Amino acid sequence: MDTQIFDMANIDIAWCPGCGNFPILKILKQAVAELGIEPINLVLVSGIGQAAKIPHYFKTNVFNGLHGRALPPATAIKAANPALTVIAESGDGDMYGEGGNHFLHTIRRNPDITNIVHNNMVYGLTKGQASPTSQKGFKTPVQVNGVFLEPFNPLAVAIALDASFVARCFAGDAEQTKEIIKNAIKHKGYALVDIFQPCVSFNKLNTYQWFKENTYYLEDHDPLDRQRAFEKAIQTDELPLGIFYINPEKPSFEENIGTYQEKQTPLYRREPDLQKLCNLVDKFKILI
Amino acid sequence: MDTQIFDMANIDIAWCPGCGNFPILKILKQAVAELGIEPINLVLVSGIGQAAKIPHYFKTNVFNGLHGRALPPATAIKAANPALTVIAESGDGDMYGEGGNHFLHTIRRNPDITNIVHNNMVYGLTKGQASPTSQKGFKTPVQVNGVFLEPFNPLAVAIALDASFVARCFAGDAEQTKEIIKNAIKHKGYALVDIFQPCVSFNKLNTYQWFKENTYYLEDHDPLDRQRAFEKAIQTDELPLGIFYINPEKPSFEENIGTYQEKQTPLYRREPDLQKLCNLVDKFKILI
Amino acid sequence: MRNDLSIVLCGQAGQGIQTVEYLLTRIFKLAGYNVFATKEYMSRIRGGTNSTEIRISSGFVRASVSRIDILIPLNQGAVQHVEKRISPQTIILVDKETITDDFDQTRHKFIDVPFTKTASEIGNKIYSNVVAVGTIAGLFGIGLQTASEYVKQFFSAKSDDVVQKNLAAAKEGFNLGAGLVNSSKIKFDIRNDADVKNQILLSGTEAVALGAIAGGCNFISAYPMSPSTGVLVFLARQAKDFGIIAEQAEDEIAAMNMAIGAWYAGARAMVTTSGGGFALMTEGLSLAGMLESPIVIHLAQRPGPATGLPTRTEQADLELALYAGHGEFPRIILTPGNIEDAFYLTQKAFNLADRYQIPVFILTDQYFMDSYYNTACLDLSDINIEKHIIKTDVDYKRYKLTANGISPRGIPGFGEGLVVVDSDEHDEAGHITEDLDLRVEMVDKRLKKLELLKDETIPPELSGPDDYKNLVVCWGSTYNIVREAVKNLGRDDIAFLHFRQVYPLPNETSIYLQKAQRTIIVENNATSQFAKLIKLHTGIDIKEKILKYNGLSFYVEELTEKLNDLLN
Amino acid sequence: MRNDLSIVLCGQAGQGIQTVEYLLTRIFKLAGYNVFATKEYMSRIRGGTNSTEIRISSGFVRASVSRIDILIPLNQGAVQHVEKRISPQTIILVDKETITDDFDQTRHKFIDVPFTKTASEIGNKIYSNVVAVGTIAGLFGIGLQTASEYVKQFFSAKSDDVVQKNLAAAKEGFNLGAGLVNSSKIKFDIRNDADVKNQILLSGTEAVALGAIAGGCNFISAYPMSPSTGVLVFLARQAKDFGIIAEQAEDEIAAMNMAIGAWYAGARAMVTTSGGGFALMTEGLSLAGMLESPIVIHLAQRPGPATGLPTRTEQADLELALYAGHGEFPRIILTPGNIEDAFYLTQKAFNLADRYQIPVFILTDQYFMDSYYNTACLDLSDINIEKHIIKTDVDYKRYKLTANGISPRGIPGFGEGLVVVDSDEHDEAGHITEDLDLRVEMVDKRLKKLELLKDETIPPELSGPDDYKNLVVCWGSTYNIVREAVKNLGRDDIAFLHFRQVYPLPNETSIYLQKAQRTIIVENNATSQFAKLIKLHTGIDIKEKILKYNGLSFYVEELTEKLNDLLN
Ligand SMILES: Cc1ncc(C[n+]2csc(CCOP(=O)(O)OP(=O)(O)O)c2C)c(N)n1
Ligand SMILES: Cc1ncc(C[n+]2csc(CCOP(=O)(O)OP(=O)(O)O)c2C)c(N)n1
Ligand code: SF4
Ligand code: SF4
Ligand SMILES: [Mg+2]
Ligand SMILES: [Mg+2]
Repeated sequence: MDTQIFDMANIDIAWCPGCGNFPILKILKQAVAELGIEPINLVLVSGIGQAAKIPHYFKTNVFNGLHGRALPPATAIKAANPALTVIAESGDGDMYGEGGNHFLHTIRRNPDITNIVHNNMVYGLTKGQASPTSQKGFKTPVQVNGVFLEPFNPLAVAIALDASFVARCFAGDAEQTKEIIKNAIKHKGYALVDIFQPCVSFNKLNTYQWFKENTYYLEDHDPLDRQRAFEKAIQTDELPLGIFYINPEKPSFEENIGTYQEKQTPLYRREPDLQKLCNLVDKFKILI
Repeated sequence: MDTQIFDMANIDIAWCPGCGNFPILKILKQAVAELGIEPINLVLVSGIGQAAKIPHYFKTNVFNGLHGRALPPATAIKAANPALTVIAESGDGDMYGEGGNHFLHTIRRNPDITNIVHNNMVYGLTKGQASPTSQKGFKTPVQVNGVFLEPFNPLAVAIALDASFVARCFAGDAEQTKEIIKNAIKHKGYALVDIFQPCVSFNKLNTYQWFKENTYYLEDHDPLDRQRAFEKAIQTDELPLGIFYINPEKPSFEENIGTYQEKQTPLYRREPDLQKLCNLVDKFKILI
Repeated sequence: MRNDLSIVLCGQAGQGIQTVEYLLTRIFKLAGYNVFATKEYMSRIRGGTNSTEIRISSGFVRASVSRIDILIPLNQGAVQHVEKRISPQTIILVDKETITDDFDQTRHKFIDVPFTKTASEIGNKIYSNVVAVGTIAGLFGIGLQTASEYVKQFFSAKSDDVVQKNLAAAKEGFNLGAGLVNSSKIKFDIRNDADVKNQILLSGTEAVALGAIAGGCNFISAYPMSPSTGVLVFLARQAKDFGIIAEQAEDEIAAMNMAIGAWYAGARAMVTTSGGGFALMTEGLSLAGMLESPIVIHLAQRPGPATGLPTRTEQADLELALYAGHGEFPRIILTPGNIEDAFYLTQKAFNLADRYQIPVFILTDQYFMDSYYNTACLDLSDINIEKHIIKTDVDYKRYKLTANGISPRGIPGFGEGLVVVDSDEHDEAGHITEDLDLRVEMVDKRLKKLELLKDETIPPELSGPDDYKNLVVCWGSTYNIVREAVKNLGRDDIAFLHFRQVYPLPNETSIYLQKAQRTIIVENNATSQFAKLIKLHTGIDIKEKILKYNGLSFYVEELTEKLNDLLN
Repeated sequence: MRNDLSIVLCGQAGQGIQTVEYLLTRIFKLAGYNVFATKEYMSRIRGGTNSTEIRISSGFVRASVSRIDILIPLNQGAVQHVEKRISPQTIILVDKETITDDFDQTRHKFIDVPFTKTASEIGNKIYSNVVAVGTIAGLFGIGLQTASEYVKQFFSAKSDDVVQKNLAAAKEGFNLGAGLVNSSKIKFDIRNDADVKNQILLSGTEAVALGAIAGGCNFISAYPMSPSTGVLVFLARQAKDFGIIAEQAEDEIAAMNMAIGAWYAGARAMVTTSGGGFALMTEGLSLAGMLESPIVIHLAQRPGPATGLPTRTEQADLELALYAGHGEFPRIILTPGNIEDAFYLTQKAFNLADRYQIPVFILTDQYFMDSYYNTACLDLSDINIEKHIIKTDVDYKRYKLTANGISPRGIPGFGEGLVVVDSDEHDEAGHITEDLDLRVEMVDKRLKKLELLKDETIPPELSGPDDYKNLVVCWGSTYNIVREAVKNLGRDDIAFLHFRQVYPLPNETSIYLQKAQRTIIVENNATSQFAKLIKLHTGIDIKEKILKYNGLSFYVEELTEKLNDLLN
């Protein structure tokens, strides 16, 4: 499929020139195009932030909700209509800060959605405060003496919760990132893709250069080995990229809820059975 | 110190006979008494739930806040007056469900507080719905077909975030639990103590008996070994008890903020320097 | 000889009051008596002291009285717990063997009934509850037949031995009761009414949940919180039969945002919560306002602030429901006054939410959720589930500017169009905009819908003479209490006006109020929030207020007396 | 020859408008001109089109005008962006080399000024901003001295070469400006005033933050959110000097609960946020109500619902602040009208919160936060930090029932007593209770404080003749705009009434309103929320409304005209 099908006509993109969000936008379009997903069958769900603006530059169905709250609606959308491909996408502050609790429990729920996080290690839209993933020592207008909190480790946490797909990539590497995203989308169940994304305006520490120099791709790594995946996830001297962990066994949320065991019909095509309701009401006569 | 100093005069305890909260109450009193902590220098912070009622049966300073919100005030109380011993205590639903985001970020902040979680794997006060730690298959009035979500693994998550002290114990074993709690309180920095607590009214699955049969104490385990700690934390066939992980290196939040570098005086004894304020205001004349 | 009786069971949590209540109410109903029951209880699972009130009568009974005709204390301190409600006429059936507080025989009418002994003789103390049930049945001369049959059904799941023992217990109890009657220690005769047998016995919780199903609800996301949890539990139990997704969220924020997402994808979703949980949903409420998403919110009130009194009742979150959410957007607030309302209004809520693409509240409270009575079977014949979603075409615009402010609502995957919704201010296509003129159009669009709503309000219900001089105003759960209290006054110059929709305030309101020489408002809160709403929208200032905020709803006598004091 | 001038810089985000604005306003002030500046900008970091307005005058200027006397467009489309505000008199200093839109010379007065060329000659395009600064200075015949000195200071951190280049740029620009004057293409003479030099230039953000420090604030927990973040940033920068703990929380819920915990332990804490973030704090607000905890909330409004227009302004969260939080408890809402207010009211907020143990709001908005002007240096002489905490004795009870409802507030570790606070309904000692009579006493205790507050409100400020026939009512950030607009009307029958405290509504309100034959309310929202509050508390229904809700505050001329239309 031609990626242009996802292009929006004459729009003004609100990102800074050189922002790592541009390559991600391009890569994502390619990934879904190559998977042959039609715009009308795709839903991009996002929160608020620079990353979270991505759906506005993407010709498809969009649910751009609240800051930090992309995962709950994404889960519900998939549950209400499993035929849709659902991607929940936002920044690191949105997903790991404001949205941290949903991150934990969505992993536990394991809906068949893809969770893409633009990890620029900073709050971009609000002008450069530290995000949960900001590196120690990173100075900002609020963290005037530099960040001293332990950076949030999304991969390690996801693996700790036995997430069904856990990967990390770098916006600077289109090819590998595209492949990882395609795998994530194809994967049945919750898939986390944390993407290192340079913020040229507010993060002068973690630049394209920095990411190039401080990352490497996992090699002969067995993604089924949770223990090893964790070991890699907590490595900080150098930051591994690739698919860290896969748990292929897990049934998805949509499978577990049972709503679709008998029929696949999405909720909007279903009518409540009023006869059943009558019978149910009648039970309140007999009262057992 | 005599534990009776913490006893409340003629109170009606709202827990069910046989509840695992009773031993925890007793153990906690002994622990703080043995550490010689005065009631006036101790603050019990809790949320809402059966476990969270514990401060009302404990003669000391109490901040019984909102469901899921014990950690933020506990952090602030310690920061405002580091001379106080602060314990944040609640149930599994409170700390890992409603309060999940604070759990993550309090670990990152590493305030010198002790976080005790009464883990009965159920929502007790609201009459028996699943909690984040409920075991798969556990049937409840809401989870009518049994829980299918992956149980939340607080220890693995804490270790993933490099928490500075991570332990688990069992309310049925007073001695060891008391020692672990004492170590947690003595530890400088955030200390998680997850306590298996039988709920005799709503959790017929995870009973005293069940916990006895399904737990064992870590032996010749090196708590400095994070990798191994994780391995133990994700073990599910049998559930290890003891101190899983310690990171002795980390400075506490109170140390990091710098407020107490020059003087230890708690905030309530400090007066703002109005002269400095005058000078600051004057800067708005010169304007550089 | 009175034909309206109030029986109160009082004991510890977990002592089996519920079983006795359950059996008695059902047996009474099967025997053709009108039944009403409600309870007050502590926020704990075992111990403490709780009480359940059961009223039976030849005519409809639907409100709580303080009067106790028969008291069955099940633990020490039970009598003291309801002391204020006991009169010299109150018959206290007490098992002296188990309850050893020394009672003041001069002040109270105690009759010693050996529930426990009888039970023990049958084989186990635990049967004493059923003995008590039998005793009451005996007192009312309900055919032992009926009672036994029901007890049998009730325990049918249990072993045969247990069933037999319970039947024996019922029988022995029955004889005890009959004995009391013969020894004419007690005498009642309450006419019964064959129709009642075929009526349904429904609680506020059940009515809201059934209404939701009738409204086509197929998605509920919620976080447990008293007194709202029952609705989630009910729908979870019915999930399989009605294809409902019932998900317990990690917190109320998730619950609200899930429900909005579900509507976006074509589901009919609701949340159920109480004050503190709703506070956490208010950002999401504002999101619904901006997305123009339908959402049905069941808000079951309890006393605040903060955790307050978790298992008690209050009507103090009206203003919260009215003004929650940042920014400006329309909403509807429905406040059922009786069980039937709860069903039909909840059903309607889904249609309203879908038609106007706005939040619709069902505002109840603990008293309402936990009360139940017999009523004619619900009429489902003209239940109509309006679905207001359209099949989109290629150039579909979610926020098309229209004359009345309502844009046809499409959903993703249904039609050729793309459905774009955005929490930022947006253009007609749904994409983020900073066009400030468009901003104004979008604000006007959203607020326009409020005008439509004002023309379609559910009028308040006036009961009493049209030429009333005095008017009692109330809303929500106090309906039946006010009704009975006003009836007790036995005056022909007084009527009462009940609001089952408080917002938008029905246009008829001022007409009704202006007709009255005196208006008295009755509210279960401390600051008379509804009076403020009325003043704001009609300019009429209701000065006479009867307010209660101790955590309990009004008792009929209490309200009657207060009204009397004001009116005489 | 007018002596009040409006200069507008318009360009992309990140193009250096801020630098030009910063330099110009400071230089003008140092040169003794009264200065006012404000900005409107998009929610993005680079690109788009933003504009900054700088007014200079011989007298005080403190409000935004639409009129543009001098426009400096810095990018394509800039002129179009402010099209509506341009008149034939507007002088557009445009660098035709960089800005190539074809302008309609007939409609606009363009003067080509080679900013870029000049800069390039000095060595780099980037100096063009400073060239522009110099040009303006030249136009006003500000001593090159002053300008250069300041430019020097400004770049002092940079390398000597950079400093020199910038000085050269300023000089060249100055000559360009002077040239324009000599060639009498342009002529202004605006008297300047020596006093201004020694005044301070302060923004709403800075005033709130300084007020907090003056209030003894030593703890701020917040989550970034425009337009409230500036206060956190300011206090974080001052944290070391003033021993303030400034913590960025993981979310607003944590921020609020931290702040309440901090007060419990004896700190003086505040939160700063905007609508959506505040919505998340509302459960915590109710907690403060129940714990009777002091808390200062800076709520900087922006247009909603939901994300709305993040960088724009609105006054639509008044009702949210008024009714947020479940259950019933008192609060105070302060709404600064000018920079001085912002300082003194925020200072006072901490004392009020501590004395009454309640939430106190400082309600501002984006327009207010981002506007600044010169004003006499703040008077700190009678700043008084009231600490209302007591040393506890052994049998201390946190919620001792007292005549006025206020219980002496102890803190843990200070004294012999234990401090117990509880979100459940509690007894005097602070422990959970289900005593329903005590519940009533506690509700009354909390609400009693509202009566105290009513006797200590900050009266509204009346400006204009005492014998006014027409009264304009406003609140918060519109103060200076209304003031200038009313002045422009030049009528002796009109006055305006500004509220710096909106809740509890000052008692004087009705007296002022009753005196007026006509009352007009001015609000930056769509539903006139303050008029509703006034109606509710005074019964007076203000029918004439001037409302604006496109995301911008009022322009003086716009408001003048609207008032004129209404009055004539
Ligand atoms: C409830 C709420 N709090 C705060 C904000 C303000 N806000 C908008 S985006 C953002 C963070 C942006 O950081 P991130 O999520 O990492 O996205 P980025 O801009 O870096 O791509 C914040 C705090 C908001 N919109 N809503
Ligand atoms: C915001 C909010 N949501 C929900 C509740 C209702 N609630 C009270 S306790 C509780 C959970 C109790 O479970 P847990 O935290 O595990 O404590 P336990 O009773 O099991 O000791 C809930 C959901 C509440 N009080 N506040
Ligand atoms: S601020 Fe950073 S993240 Fe945002 S658009 Fe600019 S470069 Fe990208
Ligand atoms: S319900 Fe469970 S947790 Fe609560 S008191 Fe009873 S036994 Fe303990
Ligand atoms: Mg980011
Ligand atoms: Mg629990």
